This record gives sequence, C-alpha cells and structure tokens, in this order.
Amino acid sequence: MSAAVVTAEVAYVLRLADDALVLAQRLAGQLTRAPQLEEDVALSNIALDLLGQARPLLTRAGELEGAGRSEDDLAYLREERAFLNCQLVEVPERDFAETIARQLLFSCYQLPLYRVLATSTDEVVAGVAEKGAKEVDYHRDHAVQWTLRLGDGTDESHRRMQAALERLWPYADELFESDDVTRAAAASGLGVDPAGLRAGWDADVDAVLAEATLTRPQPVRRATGGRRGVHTEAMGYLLAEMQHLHRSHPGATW
Amino acid sequence: MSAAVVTAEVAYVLRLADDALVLAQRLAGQLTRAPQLEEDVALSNIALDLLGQARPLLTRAGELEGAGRSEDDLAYLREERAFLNCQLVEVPERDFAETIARQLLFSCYQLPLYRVLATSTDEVVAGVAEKGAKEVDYHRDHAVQWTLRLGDGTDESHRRMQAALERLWPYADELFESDDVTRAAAASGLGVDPAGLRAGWDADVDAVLAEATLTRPQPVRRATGGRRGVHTEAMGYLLAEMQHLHRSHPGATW
Amino acid sequence: MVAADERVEPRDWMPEAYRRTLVRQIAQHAHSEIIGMQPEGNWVTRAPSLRRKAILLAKVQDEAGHGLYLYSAAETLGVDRAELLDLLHAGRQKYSSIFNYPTLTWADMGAIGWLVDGAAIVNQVPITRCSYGPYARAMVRICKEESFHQRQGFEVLHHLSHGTPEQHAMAQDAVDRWWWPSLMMFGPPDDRSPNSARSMAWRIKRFSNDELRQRFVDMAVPQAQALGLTLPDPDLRWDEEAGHWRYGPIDWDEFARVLTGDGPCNAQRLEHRVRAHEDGAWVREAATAYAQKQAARARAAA
Amino acid sequence: MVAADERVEPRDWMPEAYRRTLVRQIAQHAHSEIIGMQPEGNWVTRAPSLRRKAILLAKVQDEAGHGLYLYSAAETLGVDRAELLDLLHAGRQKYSSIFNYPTLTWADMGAIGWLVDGAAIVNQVPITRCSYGPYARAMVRICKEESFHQRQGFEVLHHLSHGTPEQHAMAQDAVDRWWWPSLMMFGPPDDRSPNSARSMAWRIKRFSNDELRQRFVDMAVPQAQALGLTLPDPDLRWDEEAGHWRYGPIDWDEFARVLTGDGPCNAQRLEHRVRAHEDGAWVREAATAYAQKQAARARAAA
Repeated sequence: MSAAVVTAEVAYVLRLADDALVLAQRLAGQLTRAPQLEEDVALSNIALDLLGQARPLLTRAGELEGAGRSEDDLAYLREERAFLNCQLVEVPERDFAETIARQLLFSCYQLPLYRVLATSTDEVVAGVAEKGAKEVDYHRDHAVQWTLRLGDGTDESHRRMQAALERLWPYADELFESDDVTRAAAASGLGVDPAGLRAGWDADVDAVLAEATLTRPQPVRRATGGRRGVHTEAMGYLLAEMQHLHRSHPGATW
Repeated sequence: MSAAVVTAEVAYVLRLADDALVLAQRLAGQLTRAPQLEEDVALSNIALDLLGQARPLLTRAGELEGAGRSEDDLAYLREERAFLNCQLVEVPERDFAETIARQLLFSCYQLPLYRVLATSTDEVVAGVAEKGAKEVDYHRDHAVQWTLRLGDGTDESHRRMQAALERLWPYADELFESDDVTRAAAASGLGVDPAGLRAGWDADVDAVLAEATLTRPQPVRRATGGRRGVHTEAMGYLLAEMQHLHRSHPGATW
Repeated sequence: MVAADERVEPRDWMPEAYRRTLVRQIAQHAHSEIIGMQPEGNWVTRAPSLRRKAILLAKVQDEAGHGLYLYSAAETLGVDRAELLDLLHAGRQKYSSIFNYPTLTWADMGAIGWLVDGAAIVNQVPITRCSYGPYARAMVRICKEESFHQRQGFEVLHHLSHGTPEQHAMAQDAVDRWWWPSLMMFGPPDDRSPNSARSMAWRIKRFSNDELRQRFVDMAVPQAQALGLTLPDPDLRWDEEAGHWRYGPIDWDEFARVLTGDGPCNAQRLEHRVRAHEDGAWVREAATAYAQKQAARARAAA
Repeated sequence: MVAADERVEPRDWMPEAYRRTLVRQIAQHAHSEIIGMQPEGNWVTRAPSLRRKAILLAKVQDEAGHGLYLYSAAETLGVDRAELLDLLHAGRQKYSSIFNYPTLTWADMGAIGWLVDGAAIVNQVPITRCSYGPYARAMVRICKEESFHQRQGFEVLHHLSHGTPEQHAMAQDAVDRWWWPSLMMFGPPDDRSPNSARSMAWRIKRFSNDELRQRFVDMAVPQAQALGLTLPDPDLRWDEEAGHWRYGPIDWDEFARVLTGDGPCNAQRLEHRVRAHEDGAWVREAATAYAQKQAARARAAA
C-alpha cells in the first residue's frame, strides 16, 4: 500500500528525507522543555538544520517520482505506511538523556553518511549532504559533549544516560540494514550501502561511551521495518499532530 | 468562523453533544492505564455511555441545522473553534485523582441537567436525557465513591485529590453560565438555563467533599469561553488525534 | 475424574502438577486478555467513525472483563490476582506473543478481530469442555463474546475491502502483516511441543497445536475469499483428497525471536502495563486504607 | 549622567533605586521572552507547511536568544539568571500578561507576529536609547529581529486573509481575539501608571503608556486595511484634526484580572516553565559535577 509502488531511487531519497523530517519534528516537540535556555537554542537549531535538509530532499523525491508531489504533499499527505524513516528517529524521548542518546546514535550515523553522499551523482542529494555534513558535525559534537557530561556527571545522570542507551540501542541496527534499495542506490552512485558504515560507527560510539564511563548495551531486541514503512505505534500520533491542520484544509496554501 | 452562524437551538444541542463527546474521548484515552482492571471496565463504561449520548445529540444537531451534516461530519470535520463543549471536559488528566475530580464535577452537573432535560420539548433530547440520567447517576456514584476513598484514604491520596480539585475547580463556573443560547433554550422548552442548577450542585459537591475530608477550593481563576468555541490549548491536540484518520480519507465511509 | 471425563471443581483433590499447569495456563490466558487491550486500545481515540469508536471501546472493555473472569478462575486454585500480576510484570509469566506486534493502521482492528480473535476462538472452544470447571465456564462466556468480536473484525475488513482503493490497500496490508503471526498463535508444531501430550492427557487441552491450526486455516481461507483479500502465502492450496487447505512453511525462527523478547513491542507492552500498575499503587493503597477505616468505624459504631 | 543623556555602564555608580528598577524591568522583559516561547511553541509541531514550520521554529529560537541576552544584561547589574528564574517560578516577578492568552488556531501565529510583536517593538524601540548601556544595546539587536518577526506575522495573516473563506475567517477571528490584549500591552493609562514618571525621569522609559499606545494604533489601522481585516472596535475613527486614529474604551478590568492571575493561561504557563526547570535539575547538576571533575583532572595533570 505504500513504498511498494515507488522506485528504488525515490525510496532512497525519501528515506534520507524522512529521517531528517521526523527527527526535526520530535525535536521541535521538545521546544520550551529543555533543562536550560541554551539547550532550547541548541535543540531548536538542530531541528532547524534537519528540517532544512528534509525540505530539498522531499522536493527532490517528488521530482524523481514524477507525479507532481511537492515537499508539503509528501510531508502532509502521505500515510504512515508510506514514511520510510528509521524507527530510531520516531521514538518519543522521555527525558533529556533520551534526547541526547538518540541524537548521538543518529548523528554518528548521519555524519559519515553525508560525507559520502556529498559525492552523490544526484546534485540535490550531494548539495544537501555537503552542507548537511557541517551541520551534523555540530549535532554530533553537541551530543558527544552531553553524553560525557551525563555519563560522567552525577550518579543519577549516569543511571539515566545508561538507561537511555539501553532503550534506544535496539533501534541502532536498522540504520545499517542493506536491501535492494540501498544496493541499487550504491550501485548507481546515488547513495551508500549503509552496512559499510557500521564498523566506523561502532568505533566512534564505543570511544564516546568509554570516555563517558558508559557501557555498550547488549539488547535482545533489534528493531526493523521503518525502511519498509513499518513503524512503531508512536508514529501514528506524531503524524496526526503534524498533519492534522494541513489535512483540515484540503487544497489551501499557507 | 464558528458558532456565530448556527442558531441558538443548534448551538444548545451541540453544547450538550460536545460535552459528552469530548469527555468520552478523554476517558477513552485512559484505557489500559487504570490503577486496577475494575477501573478499566468502569471508566470505559462511562466513556461508552457518554459516547452513546453524544451520537444521537450530534445527529439531532445536524437535523436542526438542516445542512445535511451527520454525526461523523460534526465530530470529525468541525474545526476547534466550532466545538462548544465546556473546557472542563477537555482538560487532560494527569493522574487518577484528576480523572475522578473531573468526573465528580461534571456528573454532579450533568445529572440534574439531564433530569430536567428529560422533559425537553425536543424528543431526541428528552430521550437521551431520560436514558442518560440513569447512566449519569452511576457515573456520579462512581466518582463519589472514589472521592471518598481518595480523600479519606492515605495522606498521599488526600493530597492528590485536593490538588486535583484545585486544578479543576476553575473550570466549574463555566458549567453554569447563562447566555442568549441557554436563555432561548429555556424559553422554548428545549433546554435549561444552567444558572438554576448552581445551588444544587454546590450543596451536592460540598457534601461529598465534607465527607471526603476535602476542602472546597477558592481559585482566583475562572475559565470561560468553551461555549463560544474558545478552548484550552489542549483541545487542538485532542482533535488532531481524534480527527486525523477520518480527515485523511475524505469521503470514505467506515 | 479427569479420566472419567467429569469436571474437577475447586474443592476436589487434584494432583499438584495438574494444578500448577492449570494456574500457569489460566494466568497466561488472563495476562493475554489485559495485554491484548493495548494494541486495540491504541486506536480507540483515533477510530474513524463514532460507531466504530463505540464498538472498539466496547470490545476492549470486554477484554478487561475477560481478564477479570480468568483471574477469578485462577484464584479458585489458591493463587491471587496480585501475585499473578507480579509474575507478569517481572516477566516470569507469559502472555500471547501475538500482542507483541504493533497496530499500524485502522485496518489492524479488522485483522485482529478476524484473525487473532478467530484463532483464539479455535484455540479456546475446546477449553469450554476442559476438565477444570471454573476455567471451562469462564471460557463459555468468553468464547461467546469473542465470536461476536470476530464478526465485527470481519465486518471492518469487509467494509474496507469494498471501500476506496486506499481502504482496500489498508485492509490487504493488515492481513499481510497479521496472517502468519495468527498461525503462530497455535504454538509450535506438534513434534516440537513437549507439554502438549500431558495437557491432553489431563484434558486441559483436547486437540494438538497442528490440528487446531489446520482447523483455523480451513475456516479462514474461504472467509478471505469472501472478503476479497488474499492471504500472503504462495503455497496455499486446496488438498482435495484430505479436504484441507495446505499452507506453506511457518517462520518458526520469528516465533522463537518474538517469544524470547525480540518482537516489535515486547518491551513496550510490558512497560506500559508496569507503568499503569505502578502509577496506580497509591490508588489501590488509598482504597485499602479507606476500607480499613470504614471497617473500624463500623466496629466502633457496633 | 542620566540627566546629561549619556549612557550608564555596569561599572558606573548608580542609585540603588535606579538599579532595582532596571533589574526588575530587564528581568520582566527576559521572562516575557521565555514565557512567550510557549504560545508559539504550541504550533511548531502542527505548522501547516514545512516552510512555515521552519520560520516559526526559528522565531521561537530567536526568543530564547533574546532571553539569553536580556538575562546577561541583568547580570551586569549584579544578579544572576538562576536567581531571577527562581523569582519568576515563585510568581514574585512578572512577565508580559499577553502570554496568558491561548493560541487557538494557526492564524494566532500571524496575529501574534503582527500585533504582539508590533506592540513590543513600539514599546522597545525607545529603550534602544535608554540610559543603561547593556540594556540599550541588547534592545537594538532584539528590535531588529522583532521587526523581522512582525513582517512574517503580517505575511501569515495576509496569506490567510486572501486564502480560502475558512482561512480568511481564521485570520479575522485571531485579530478579533488579539487586538484588545495587544493594546493592553502598553500598560495602564497614564493617569493610573504611578511608576512611569520616575522611569521617564531616569530615561529607562522615554514615552508614556498612552503615547506609545496611540503610536501603535496609528500604525496598525492602515496595516489592518492592507490585510483586508477589520479591527474589533466599533468606536475606531480617524481624527483629522489630531492626525490620530481614536479607539474605544479598553476593558481595564480584564487587564487587571489577567494581571492578577485570572487569565486563561496564567497557571498553565508558569507550571509548564516550572516543570521544564525542575525536570532539568538533574541535567544542570550533572553539567556542574562534570565541570568540577574536569577542573580537578586539569589541576591534577598540571
């Protein structure tokens, strides 16, 4: 009912776009709730960067699809099963430690990904990735600094940061899944097969955890499905909130 | 943009319907979260009763309006500013004490209201009210029993129940507001001017609070506006969740 | 008595192993009812019409009621509900693995009703004749309500399947996702189900896993045809000779993964349940304290 | 120096009453920026297009930035941010009452930008020439950004006003609700504003409440005409002789009610703020503990 009808090329770009869009939406939901004003600034900045990446990617996906869909059509008028983001970005955070843990796991994946995508054969993808890599470098650094502070801060912050990692680690494997879409994108030069990014991610994250006196989780569970439009139950609520107003005024512009 | 265009008759019936619909929606959101299984049964039962009252009232409002709108059109395709429920029923509960406090304040108002409405000149309203009064009698009793248990239970439950009353009391005055709509409804025999219910409500609730060793709050604030479609900021999220799926499939039936 | 096909009642003597097996099974069944409220409860606030909202709400309420009967049945065996809930919350008693899958669209309300309740009924109807009286009687009532739920689920899917193209696709997608997990509800194949034989000897169970699974498939295939939906099994074919629908291989690795914690919602379901229970502790304590005060007042007044 | 129209800088001597007045005003202004994030933050996740979402998000971020500059300006007077936040959270310092109204529709994002930011600019532009240097300089930057926000708000309303009938109605409704509260942002009328005279003498304030209010009305009326929206004041009329738009009576009782706690969102805004602060306590403690450990490590290594 969803991704099955789109080409591998469109699906690949949508995955990139949806990761950025959905994480921006989650971070935007944290606005005015940060532990200090500087973090309201920092988190909204990250959200703005991600939204700024999502928009040209959605537009590009619409162009590649060739059905005349705009960035807003794709953001506001797709059903949940047609969103191709990884599940990690949709998981609602329950405290600041989870916000940071999610950002750490995701940025450590997105940074090397964007560095390679900067040479994509698709000019839009390459442009977003080149500019985006600089932004994500900051996102990663922000997450690393807070991981150190929380991991090596107080007993409570250590406990919370470790718990946040335990909760989110099951969503990490999905970032590196290969399938027909990623293989086709890698073959054509449009994209990257993310399996190749795994070793670097492991080394990067492990080093941060070690310095932060945190332990790498060993979860039983491995989430999967987001890339095929199978999401967590939290996703429907995120979309209901995001899309409701737009869908309430069919055909209107804003 | 909202209630201004509807007649007093339609507005009156919509107010009754929206009170029941929105409170049913709030209670439904508590499903699977009750402190014990018996309460999951009891609260969903109350939600079902209220939903069962809302549906014929919405249908009737649609008939009186004469624009061909069905119960679902009115529930799913109205904007927030056209919902005429009191604000009390839309306030999200933060713990079981608030669920109970809201139900106590509302049922103690709805029960005498329905008893009078059972003689409404409108057959649908009279029918809903007659059947509904028996249901609400149970809702009130349920809320009273829990108010006693929580008020006169442990120190913690007393503190929480008192805090819940403090939070919700500002929404009580709105239940008894008179305006052109209520006066017209009272004059025609369709409805009741709720100002006349205030003294009975005070006596009823005060007696319960006294037995429950709770203190009647004296808040500075008096919420108002719901009857003119001016709601709390929580209302938009409630409607986004409630309406999203329906609005995502324009024209579909279910 | 078991051998003589009579009913065992709470005050009758029973072997300890029989009692333990029954407690475990009834508790697991009760836990499944209350955990099973979550995937459907997930759509009550978003139901696409008020009529469907009322039906779904009533259904989830019924499940809470089933939980209550079943915990009561278990209590006749000398355990209490709080104890059983503690075992559930500690992860020491199971619930049906089917509820570790997420409900992603409204059509899942149809698929759960039709397939999951359908499979549950096939599993449970024989229990209405099981050897332990209270369990058998609870099951009579539960099966009656579940038949009703199954028809409602079928009706949801039928309506979607014959609705807009998007609704039809939504229905097909839900059936694609729920079909195989439903077949897994009957448990591992007979040659890998060590406890079955004993349960059958004790007449807690009356048919083997594979027998019940076949019965379910034989019912579901023509219903799918009536719905205008396909089942996601390329090997599905009618075996004229045997008079059965033959189905393809089941992914027992997936079954094992979900059973041992690696399902999409295992952690979520249990956390939700534990949170509701913990958040409600102060309420239960207040009720107890109030009841004690009332009793003391009654004594003082007497 | 004040009298000589020069700037007072942090190290300059200043009368204690001048310092106290400044601290109170700058703190209230800073608090208004951070409380003011809430009504707009309320719509970021629901913005109807991605472009508007980005603009709104950036605007709310700017408000957090304004809060930071202003707390820094206050800190030059020898108080610290934590102290001022405690006073806010305890209800002992105020923020602008305008933020005690709810944002009910998307059009409120336009009305807040156009009217609320518009009124704020009229109030604040004179402060860019106020006698205290750090405050004046913070205000230069803030006013520049707020002009930008005001144009964006105007643009949102303009688009809605010329959109579908529902969008036009939404815009009109928002203006109907925000107009009078915006006029109240200039404070009570001059004859009931006891502190104004002193603030004007100290050049913390440079124009009276009523002067600024009139300036705002004179700007807003033609803008409303350009928007194709009406202002909810039947008494509004052009006074040819004076060259001013005359407006009807303001409901000062409503102003007093909202100021003293009986506004639609007073409790909600403060609770939200206090909760964010309390929920973040462990994070701030962790940052402090980490910084101390790092400092100790640096000393040990030295």
